[in-house]
Amino acid sequence: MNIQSEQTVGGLVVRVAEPRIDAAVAIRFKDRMRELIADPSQKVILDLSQVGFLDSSGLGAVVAVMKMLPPDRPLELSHLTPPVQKVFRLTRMDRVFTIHPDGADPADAA
Amino acid sequence: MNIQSEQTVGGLVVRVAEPRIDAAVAIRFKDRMRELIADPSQKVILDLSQVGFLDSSGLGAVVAVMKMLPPDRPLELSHLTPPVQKVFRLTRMDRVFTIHPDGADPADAA
Amino acid sequence: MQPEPGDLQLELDSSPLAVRGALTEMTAYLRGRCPEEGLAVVEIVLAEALNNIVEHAYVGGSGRITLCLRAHAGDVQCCIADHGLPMPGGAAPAGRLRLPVPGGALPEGGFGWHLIRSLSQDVDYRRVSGRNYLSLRVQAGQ
Amino acid sequence: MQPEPGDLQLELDSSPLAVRGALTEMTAYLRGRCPEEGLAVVEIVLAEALNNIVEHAYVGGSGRITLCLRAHAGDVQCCIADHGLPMPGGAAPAGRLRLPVPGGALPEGGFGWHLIRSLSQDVDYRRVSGRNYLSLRVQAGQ
Ligand SMILES: Nc1ncnc2c1ncn2[C@@H]1O[C@H](COP(=O)(O)OP(=O)(O)O)[C@@H](O)[C@H]1O
Ligand SMILES: Nc1ncnc2c1ncn2[C@@H]1O[C@H](COP(=O)(O)OP(=O)(O)O)[C@@H](O)[C@H]1O
Repeated sequence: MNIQSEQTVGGLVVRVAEPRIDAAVAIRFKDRMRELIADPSQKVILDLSQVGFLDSSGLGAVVAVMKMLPPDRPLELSHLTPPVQKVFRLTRMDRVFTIHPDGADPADAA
Repeated sequence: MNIQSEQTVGGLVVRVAEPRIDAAVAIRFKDRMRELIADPSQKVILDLSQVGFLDSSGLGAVVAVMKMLPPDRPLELSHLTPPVQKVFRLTRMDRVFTIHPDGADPADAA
Repeated sequence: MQPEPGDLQLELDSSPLAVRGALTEMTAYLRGRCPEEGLAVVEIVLAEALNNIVEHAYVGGSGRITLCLRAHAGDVQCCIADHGLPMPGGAAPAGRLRLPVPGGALPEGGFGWHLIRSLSQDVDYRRVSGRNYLSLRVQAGQ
Repeated sequence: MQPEPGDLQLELDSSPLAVRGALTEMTAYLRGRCPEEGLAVVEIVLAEALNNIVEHAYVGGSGRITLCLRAHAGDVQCCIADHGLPMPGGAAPAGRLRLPVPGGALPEGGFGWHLIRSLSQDVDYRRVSGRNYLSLRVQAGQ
């Protein structure tokens, strides 16, 4: 069942990339949709694998993003490159965020 | 600012596809993130543009999806093809869902 | 309806995928014989009738379904036979819509026969020597 | 620090994008002269010092910044000059980290001078005839 979803300003847009929603796929459709819309208070994982440089303004922005989220919606970080890791460590912000160790893919865990 | 996001079982994965998060982009980064994570109780828009056929099982599944969502998280439908439109109309389910008229892109509206 | 040359005759298993397949063949058969819009109407009516047989007549088991189709002067005459359970009460359901009540739970099923009744004419159901025969007509020509 | 042949000398506008550009040039200049890890340290230190000038010394206006750099025996000596506002209290900030208190709001700023102090040595700030001079050394060689 091919279903794509995209977070937009207007909401979560879920596109059913299938020609039919019929008896043959109804259950799978429901299951996939349940996953996609599950837990509105779910966590946000910020993947920084492509960010090689982060300064104090960038760090402040990441902190600001955490503060935008309600308390039951944690912001977690993954794939920090060494220079970015250093900034988090020196500012002790590595204690404030859950930072996923390299290799582990946080999106795999429910 | 190139930021991609993907809804996964483990959470909303947001990938910053930029080499730097620095003073030059910090504000834009925060603004884009605010959009991406905005309103955990936001609506879900089901884009059915590619679905040319929906039977009563499919219709029942769409109703079931609506019932999975909490009351403050509406399920809206967009881009219904004529055969799908007909099934919604005949079963009066067009009165139960907000159905976006053709041409209007619900994702554009905040 | 006695088979005639030019009719479409199909035999299928009672599975959702077999129903899909039959609908695809039916669509190919009717294409050119009636307009696209009418074709979509036939498809939804047959989908509902066939899926009901899979889900209800052959519930908990499986069996064969036969489908015959004749396009004539804008009408599509359909007949479907199976040897599953009979219709409840010995008659085809009226297909009355349970309208959503404010604050009440929305129905997730029970749309099928409403769609069949809304989109077809001359619905006739018979149970003859342990088999179900359903025939109906779709005005697919307009 | 008197300019010598082989030094990098840059003049830039007080804008975040000009800072980016200067950091890119600086990185190109130092590549080969010190290891990648040291280079990353110089980049963050200079980013903080330069962005502070843009944000604080030239707040509400704009001006020129000059940057000179010398790599020698694993050390990178940097000096930066501007003619914006002086440092508060006439001295370079101590860069003490406001540690997050449980339940308290997290700081979104105030990290810059902590990073500069953590990553550099011999920080010297002077205000001379309306200009700011900052010099510091980064041990980029290890
Ligand atoms: N082919 C059939 N054989 C036996 N029972 C049927 C058949 N079709 C429909 N029914 C009965 O009629 C009811 C209404 O059918 P329908 O309107 O299609 O709704 P649904 O299948 O979603 O329950 C079914 O729940 C079932 O009990
Ligand atoms: N170049 C400068 N000129 C004037 N004031 C400065 C300069 N650099 C820093 N400051 C002052 O020192 C404070 C601390 O700086 P810093 O640690 O970089 O944090 P931030 O810039 O995020 O506030 C600034 O808020 C500002 O008041």
